[in-house]
Formats: sequence, C-alpha cells, structure tokens
Amino acid sequence: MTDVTLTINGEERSASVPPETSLLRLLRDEFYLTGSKLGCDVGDCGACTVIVDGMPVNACLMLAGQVDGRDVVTIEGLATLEDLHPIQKAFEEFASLQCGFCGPGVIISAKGLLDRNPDPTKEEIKDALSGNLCRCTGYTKMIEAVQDAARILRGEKEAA
Amino acid sequence: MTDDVKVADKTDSLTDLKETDEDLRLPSVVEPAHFPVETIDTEARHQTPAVGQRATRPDGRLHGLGQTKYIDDITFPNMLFAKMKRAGISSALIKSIDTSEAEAMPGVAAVLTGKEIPVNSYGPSYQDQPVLADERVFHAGDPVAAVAAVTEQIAEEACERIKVEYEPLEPVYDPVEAMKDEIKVHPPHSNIYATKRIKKGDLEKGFAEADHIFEGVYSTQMIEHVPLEPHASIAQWDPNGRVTLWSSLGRITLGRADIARTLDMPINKIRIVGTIVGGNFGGKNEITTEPALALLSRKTGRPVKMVYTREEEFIASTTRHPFIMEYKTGVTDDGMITARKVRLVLDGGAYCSWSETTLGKACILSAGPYNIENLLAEAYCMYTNKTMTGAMRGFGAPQVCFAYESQMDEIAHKLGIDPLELRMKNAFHEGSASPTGQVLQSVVVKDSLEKAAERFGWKEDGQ
Amino acid sequence: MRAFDFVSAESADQAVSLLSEHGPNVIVLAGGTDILVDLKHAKHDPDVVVDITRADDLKGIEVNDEGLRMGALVTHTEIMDDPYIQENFPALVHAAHTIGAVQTRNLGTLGGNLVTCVPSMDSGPALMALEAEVTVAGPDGTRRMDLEEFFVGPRKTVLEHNEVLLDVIIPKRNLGKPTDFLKFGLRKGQALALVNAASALWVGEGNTFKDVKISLGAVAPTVIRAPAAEDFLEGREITPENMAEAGRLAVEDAKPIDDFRASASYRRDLIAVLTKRTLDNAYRLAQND
Amino acid sequence: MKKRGKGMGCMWYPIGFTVMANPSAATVKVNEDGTATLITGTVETGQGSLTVLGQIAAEELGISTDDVHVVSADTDATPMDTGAIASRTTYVTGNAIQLAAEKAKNILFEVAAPMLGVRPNQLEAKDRQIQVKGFPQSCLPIGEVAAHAQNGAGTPALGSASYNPPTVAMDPETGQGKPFSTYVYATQIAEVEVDEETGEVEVLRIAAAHDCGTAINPMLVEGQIQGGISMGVGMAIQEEMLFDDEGRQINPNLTNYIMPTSLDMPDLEVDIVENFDPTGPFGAKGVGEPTAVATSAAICNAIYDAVGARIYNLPATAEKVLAAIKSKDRSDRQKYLPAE
Repeated sequence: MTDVTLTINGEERSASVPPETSLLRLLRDEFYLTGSKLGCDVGDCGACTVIVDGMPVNACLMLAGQVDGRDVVTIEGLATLEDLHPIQKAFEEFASLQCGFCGPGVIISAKGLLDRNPDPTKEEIKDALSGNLCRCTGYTKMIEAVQDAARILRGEKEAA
Repeated sequence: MTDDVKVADKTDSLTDLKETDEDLRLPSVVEPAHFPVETIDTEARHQTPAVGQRATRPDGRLHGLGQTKYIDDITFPNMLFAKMKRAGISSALIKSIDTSEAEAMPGVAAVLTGKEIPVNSYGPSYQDQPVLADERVFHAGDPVAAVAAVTEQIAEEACERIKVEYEPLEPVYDPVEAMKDEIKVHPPHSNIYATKRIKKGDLEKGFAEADHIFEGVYSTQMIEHVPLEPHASIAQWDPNGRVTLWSSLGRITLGRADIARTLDMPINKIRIVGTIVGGNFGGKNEITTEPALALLSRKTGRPVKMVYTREEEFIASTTRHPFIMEYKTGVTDDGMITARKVRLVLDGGAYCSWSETTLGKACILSAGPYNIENLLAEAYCMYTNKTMTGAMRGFGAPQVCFAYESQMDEIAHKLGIDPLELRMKNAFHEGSASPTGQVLQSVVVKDSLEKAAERFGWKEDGQ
Repeated sequence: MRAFDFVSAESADQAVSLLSEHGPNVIVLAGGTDILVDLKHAKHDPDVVVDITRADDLKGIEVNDEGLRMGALVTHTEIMDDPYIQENFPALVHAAHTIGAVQTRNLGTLGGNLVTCVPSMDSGPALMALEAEVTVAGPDGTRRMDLEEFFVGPRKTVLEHNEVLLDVIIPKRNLGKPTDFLKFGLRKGQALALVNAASALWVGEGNTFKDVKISLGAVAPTVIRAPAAEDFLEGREITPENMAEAGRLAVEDAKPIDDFRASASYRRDLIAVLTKRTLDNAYRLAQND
Repeated sequence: MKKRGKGMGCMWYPIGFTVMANPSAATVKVNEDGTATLITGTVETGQGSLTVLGQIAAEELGISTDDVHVVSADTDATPMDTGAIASRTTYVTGNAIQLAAEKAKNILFEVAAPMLGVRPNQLEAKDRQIQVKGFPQSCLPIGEVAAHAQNGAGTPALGSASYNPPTVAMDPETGQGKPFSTYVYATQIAEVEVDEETGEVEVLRIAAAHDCGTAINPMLVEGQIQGGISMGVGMAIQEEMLFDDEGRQINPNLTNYIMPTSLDMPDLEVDIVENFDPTGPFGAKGVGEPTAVATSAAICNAIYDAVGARIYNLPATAEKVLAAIKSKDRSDRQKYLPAE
C-alpha cells in the first residue's frame, strides 16, 4: 500500500491506498469527495478537474502517491459554510449548468483561470474550458458566468 | 542510494489475494463534505406570476457545489461492483461459456450468464435484445456475462478470465446490403424490421407541373449521445423479495415494466429511484444493466453497482441512426414546390430499440415545414450487426432536415432565388395541412425565418 | 489498472538507480498524461512505476553557455509562460499550447512528450527544426545526441529501461532563429495532429533562404526533417513560389499513412500547405526582428 | 485563402410520441402555509424540467416558483410518467400538472368562497392570494385558505390528474392521420469560414430563432437551444462513430470521437419566437430536441455559399470539404439506394 498525507481543501488528510489508486479514486473512494466526477478516466473530459499546487489538472491522470505532501483543492473546497464562491454563484444565476455532471470540473477550471488571470478575454476563457467537455450547454452560458464572476472578483461588480 | 526511498508493497497478484479488506484494496476512511448553509436567492424564483420568469434551478446550485448525487456518487455498505464481459465479435453463436476460473477468484461474489435470466430479452418496441447474450451475439458490444466483485478491478480481471467459445457467423454491416436479406441478423426475421409510408396527392401530376426536377442522395453518420455521466445503476434485493434500483434511466415507469418482464416479477415488487441524470439526449431511455444487477444482488444478498466505462458508453448504448436519403423534388420557375418524393433507409443496428419511432418521425417530417400537395415518403429500417441505434435528440429529424434543407439550398441557387425567400414562399402557415393531412395550429415557421434572418443580418450584405 | 509498486525518485541519479534496481519491467512516470492512460488500458503491466515528478534537477528553463536548456520535467504550461521563450521562440509557445487542454498541459512534460514518441507529438517538429539536442542519463553517465537520433520509431526512443531523459537544448547558434509551427487537427480544442509542421530560417543576403530547417510530424513513423525541401530552398530567393515548391517537395520527404482520422492523400495536401505557411510565417517573423 | 459564407436551415418538429399513448400523471398538494409540493414521475435529465414543471404548478396556484417543491422519479411514490423523451415533458407532464393544480385550487376556492362571501367561480389565485375576480381587495392569503381547508373544512387541497396528447391513428397505406398534438418550428442561420487549401471549416456564429409556444422559463429555453446547437455543430463537421471490417468500433473514446469543445463553438445569438399554443400548459409546447435539428443543414449550406462545394455526406470534415472543393461536382454521392 502507498501511504499519502496531503492537504485537501485546507485540511491535512492521510490515507493508505493501493499504489495504482488515482488521485480521483483517492478523493472519491477514500475521502468521499464525490464532487469530482469520473467521466472518461483518461483525461479527455475534464469532469475530474482539481487544483494541485495551484494548477488545474485531471485527477484521473495522477496517482495518489504523486500528491503526497501536495495541496489539492476540489469543488468541495470552494464554498464556505456561509456562502457560495462567486463562480458558483454566477453559474447558478446564469443557469450555466444543465445536467451538471461536468459542472464541478468546469468551475474548477474557471477558478484556475481567474486565479492566474483576473481579467481574461472571451477567447482565453474558451481556452481555459477546452479541457472540460460539456454536452448539454454549448458552453455559452458558462462563458458568460465566468465573465460575470471575474467582474465580481475584480471588485467591478457587487455580488448578488 | 535507494535506502531512504519508501517502496510501496505490492500484493503479488490478484490470484494470491487473501480475503481481507486491505488485501482486497478496499477504502478505509470516510470524511464528510462541506456546503454553505447561507446563500442569497435570485429574485425570479420568488416572483409571481411564475410563468415567464428566468427562475434559477435549485438543482443548479447543487451541481455547482459538487453536491448532486449521481448514481456513481451513491455508496452502500458492503456494496459490490459489477463488470460485464463484452463479446468483441459482431455475429456468432455462443458454443460455451466457462466462468469457473472467474468464480474461483478471491473477491468475486457472483457471476451471471444469460441462461439465468428469467426472460432474457427486452426492448421498447420489439423485445429483441438479450440482457446478456446467451445463444447468439448480434454485435460486438453485446455483454455475455456479468461479474460482481468487491472491487471494480477484481470484477474486470474476472471478466478477462471468463472463457467464451464462439462459432463465427457471417455478419452484415451495410444497411443497403442488409436490405437484400441474404444474411439475416435475427433469423428467421427479415432485416427490414420496420417500414413507414406517407402518401398525399398525385405525385406524377405534381412532377408534371414542375419546371425543374432536383434529385439528390444525402447520408448521415452514426453519432453517440456522449452524456458526461456514463450509464450507472445500483441494485439492492431485499429479504421481502423486492428489488430497488437506483438508475440513471430517463423513463422510470416504463423501465420498471421492462425490468419486471425480464425478471418475471410483479411490477409492485420493483422500485426504481431516478436521481438527477447526468445527460440523457435519448440515450438513457431504456434499461441496460438493471436486470443483471438485480439478479447479481439476489445471488449475493449485497447491493451491486455498475457504471459503464466511457468505452461501454460507445459500444453498448444506443446511438443516432445513420440515414441514406434519396430526395426528388419538383419546383416551378418561381420556386413553388409541386411534388416531393423521399426514400429513407435507416441503419438500425443490432436491435430495434426506438428505431420504429425514429423511422416514423423521420418519414412524417421528411418533406420539411413546407406546403407540398403531392408527396410520397417511404422509409425502411434495417438490422445490421453493429451497435444498436435508438432514440437520440430529434428522432431522425436532424438527418432528414440536413437532406431537405440542403436540397432547398440547391433549388434556391439553381433558380436564383434568395434562400430565405424560397422558404418563405413554401413554408407552412396557420392552418396548413401537414403531410399526414393534419391541420396545423400555432404555426410560426415564417416568423422564425424572419426573426433569425433579422438577427443574423441576412439581408444586410446583399444577396 | 493492474496492481504495481510505486516508488518516487528525488533526483535523476536516484531515478536511474531505481530503474536499474527494479528493471526491466519498470515504467517511468512523469506527467502521466499518456502513461496513466496506457496503464488503465492495460497496455503496460509493469512491476514498478518510478515517479520522477519530484526530481528537481529535471526541472527548469535557462539560457546557459550551450543555449536554451529545458529540463525534461518542464511542463507545457511552463514553456508557454516562460518570458524568454515567449520573446524568442513563439513557435515553442504555440506548439505547447496546441497540446491537449489546460489540465493536460499543466501535467504533461516536454520530456514525456518526446519519450512517448508518438509520430503526432506536438513538441517534436519545432524543436527539430531548431536542431535541438537531448541529454540522456544512465548508469554509466550521460550522453548527448540530436533529437533526430533520439527517435527510433513509433513509441520507441533510444532510451534503455534504466535511462532517463535529462533535458533538451536548443543550441546557442539558433537562439532567436525565426521559427513557426502549425498544427492541423480535427478540432480546435484538445486536438491530435493530422499533420504538424515547423520551419526555422535565417534570411540571407539578397533576401534568400539561409539555414532553412523544416520538420514534419504525424507523416512518418517519427517526427522527421524534410531534406529535399530544405535543400531546394537553401540560397534561393524568398518568394511565395519557392515556398510553395518547398511544400510540394516536403510531401516527397514524408510517408503519411491512411487511417481513420485522414487519408494519406489528404495528409499530403496538408503537408504542402502547412510547410508553405510555416515558411511564410517564419519569414514574416524574421522581417519583424 | 479563407472564404466566408452563410446558410440557413429551417425545420418543424412534433411534441410527444407518434400516435402511441404517452401519458403523464401528477399530484399537486397545497401545504397549510400556501406552499406546494408537486409529485411527478418524470426524471430530471439536465434540461431543468423540474424547475419548469414547478413554475407551471406555481402559476396555476398563483404562487412563486420557490413556493413549489418538486418530488420526482421514485416508482414507489410518484405517479406514472412516460419520462424524459420526445420533447414531451413541458407539454404533456406540464398539462397533467396544470390540471392537478387546478383541482387543488378548486378545493381552495370552495373553502374560500364562504369566507369571502362569493361563489367559487368568482375567485382567482394570484400573487399568493385567493381573491375575487375584478375586486382584488377582497382576498385571503393562500396559506390561510389552505390551512382552513385542511384544519377547518377537513378537505386538504390536493389534486391528481393525467394528460395524454390527443392523436388520430395513421392510415397504414397513406400515413394520413394526426400523429401528434402539436409541432414547433425553428430557423437557424450559420456563418462559416472555410480554408480553401485545407477544407477546414470554422463556424463563426449561428443565429437561432425557435418556437416553443410560451417560454415558461426563457433562460432555460435559451440553454436548451445553445446546447442543441452544440450537438448540431458536432453532427455537421466533427462527429462520427467508425467501425473496422469486423464490426468493432475504432474510436470508442473521447480522444478520437471528435465532439465540440468550448473552442469549437461559434458565437450564438438566440431568439425565442413569440407564440402561444392553446393546447399547451399556459401556451407552452416544447424545446429539447428541435434545437439540434437545423444546425447541420445551416452549416453545410453556409459551406456551399463560401466555396461552392456541396456536402452530401455528414460530417463535413475538412478532408471531405477539400475533396468537394477540388471536384465541385457530386462525386461524393457514392451511396445510391437499389431500384424499387
């Protein structure tokens, strides 16, 4: 078994898992953080996107052993007990999600973008979301929501 | 050099596993997730009148938080995981299935084959699809056995150890070839398993009135729904002989009847719980693994979950019908359609599924939203040894629309009439009679043409 | 995934000794964007997976006496974000940007892309056009070679089971050499290349082609150079006609195949077009300097 | 090198099953405080149907969307529903819900009438009140009426109903009949840019005008249209399941089955055509499937407009478009049907 200790959403967590356990399985099966979804398991769909050391990655493409000692943020780490994250709020207001299965991954990708680039162009948003396949929405309302959340995060617009 | 490196233990091989949780690589830690208790609501949800409001979705908030529980997010104590062995051969007789090696594997709780299924066939129109193929394989994605084990990994390896002996049969893949009925997919039945015909007016007279005749053959491809959530179900058989299925099925009432039929059980002993489905588009409108999971749960006394892999989503679920479409249309010099003749051939794949519905809708819609007095539309659906086709967003309409609207465009260009104007001339109006003679109400084809043209700026750059 | 052992290396040396110790049925894991997929599809069944993502000596981008050195573990995102590369090698930025999507570019490494050695790799052509060299470390020390020598065939490099790729170096003489890379895929996002091409050139006296290097991907068992096209251009005047002719000659240098993504014939059309366009773009870059 | 073109696709599409019965049943309960619970056997498959159905129940009861909680999709507890198929949920399930809510509302009217000193048919439910038509000052909060209905009159306000779209069987020879209760209509117009040397098609923008009768929730209707168009774009230029000579799929994965990413989507300009269908709940019809119908035709017609090449065989991949540009004839129509 592989022993891992890592920070997930700000809290230290440990587990002992088979070496072939992916980060996605670690999150879902060991920590019951099921917000990260398994859609293809090979890095095509982006439904499992999480942030590792500040960068959005496919959790299905990392082994648990690789994240030992690292910092992981999942969709469950965005909202506080008091409030939604501005991106989550915008996605709700714009009805950016339909079936919602791709949603956690998309929102994490959007967070990864806005953390690094607070004022992205529409093309940059499209680029940032191109690793997240969505079959329901045509992406349009997602892009609008990311633009809106960016305005709120930049302080140009009051949160609803 | 390597002394200070921690090397993880590897259990030698799965065959040597002991039946302990650690050796079977089971999860050990449970942690709760967080969610916000206070959020701000959007106004539209609280306003009256309710209709017409841009109200937000309560499920939308859960989606964004990662709190929506799709089937794969649901876990029960002692739950087993199922996998299915797929044929990989498109047409064959099954001579034998040897499951002994799989059954002997540590961690394997049960193996199921088609012979154990009370009524091994299902389908919304014709019951031509086996839950698990037992005598014959009709397409390469057919399942031939199912395994329930303590982990997916073990179930998968057990599937590899199931030995199936096949006697290959000659397959047919091309729907036009299949029309000849020389190689039958479901003998003794004809490959042409559904036909439809719409006839209106006098076709010969209509073509005689035309100044121009346009003919074309159009074809479309096989398409997968690609819901982001793969098909998933959990079955739990209880001591009262009832079974509960948590399923990504999009039509639970009719699905329950299908399951009752395959299990030969009263309907009231079956409960289906639908959660939020992670994308359907017509692809989750019939049962798939549910009867097999129910029986695996009965065999083991434990809840059994199965989630399709992305590959199974392609090879073992329904798809959009490829169409071959022959169009012949008569038009006057000023662009009025006088007659249209349509022949459609649908590649129906290995099983009927929703093909009959697709065929019917395609045939009815095939002339387009236009007033055509003289019309003949004929459609045929063919069995082939390919992945089954079924319901998909539009039931044949996108295919015929590609054909009729491509031909409208050819007519417009040939006659030098603006494509918008050509459509406006021929489009249905309130009270138009449809190809089936139905008087149409709330018809706004022309409004949609004008509105889209205005929004696009169709007339702005000259044409 | 089948069961395997997992072990992490903290340095290139340690990686080499771990590989020697556990070999030969071992697999080196870096970005994992290809390896994990193969493991899940049981294309590999290794006894041990050696994770090298903690080996800091395989990281970093720097300009030194030899030229531009990029550690094997440099991610595609790091290449895109590097100010020096942005300034001097927009083709490398573009090539990195065409790989997968953000998530895979954050994980995937330059070394991994080269070592996996699929013919359609996106990192190869621009580097090869820039005459990049690679350093390989093994139990007996390091060796240096041209990128072309490193590639052996589809999914096969010169690496032995106990060797790792250390770094990639663009030689000093080519720093800032005008280079362009173009990729043609089946869609705009997350595309695999049907054909990709790169051209690097200097403008010689009298507006002529000088030291032209053309490289093509996905049109032969490995990424290749296009010598016939290069030889034709060398010393000739820079004209659209000559660029188009080089495109035609590049087709002869390639051996594209028919597969479900595209026919060989269509790939040949693309080779001609992409070669011509990369030459044209590289020339424009040269003019802007 | 790159040429632009525009093309349109126009379509009609029916709501519900072809002739075959496809009923829905529903139960609406008004709680003692005037909120309501809707019980339906349909399944939320992403469209937002539960929100829309809640809006229909709310409208009939004169309360807000948030006042209605929707219980769905449990065969032990929820009534029969044909399910999320055939663009039927808003229309068929919606009609059943409106009828069920009306029954519950009539109980409230019966209870409120003597309280307000009028006849039940003089009442209407509006803005969370039961009020006298034409004299809104005379009113009672719906919660007060509901509480009294349950705890005073002993007639809790609930209603159950079902709906099946009326059809007429089709003649087997001629197909004449009324296979569907109603249809929707739409037009999509695409602008594309085609690279003449590679055949690559970039869809730049699509304007779409869709009829769905009354848009119960315009925001969700827009979402359906945008999503349907993305499927249409895939069908038009990218997606295809491929098989080898032995009937096995070649590309059963998302690496090689090419569907649109965010970078492949054009700008979308969506309009909802104003309409009212008297047979639908509050004039609504449906919108799910029709959104994916006209896109591929519009795109291929735009390709023709740009480069004069007609695509007869989807998808219009770059390779096919280049071949069509080179030949500019109908040589790609390889598949003819055998003579009758």
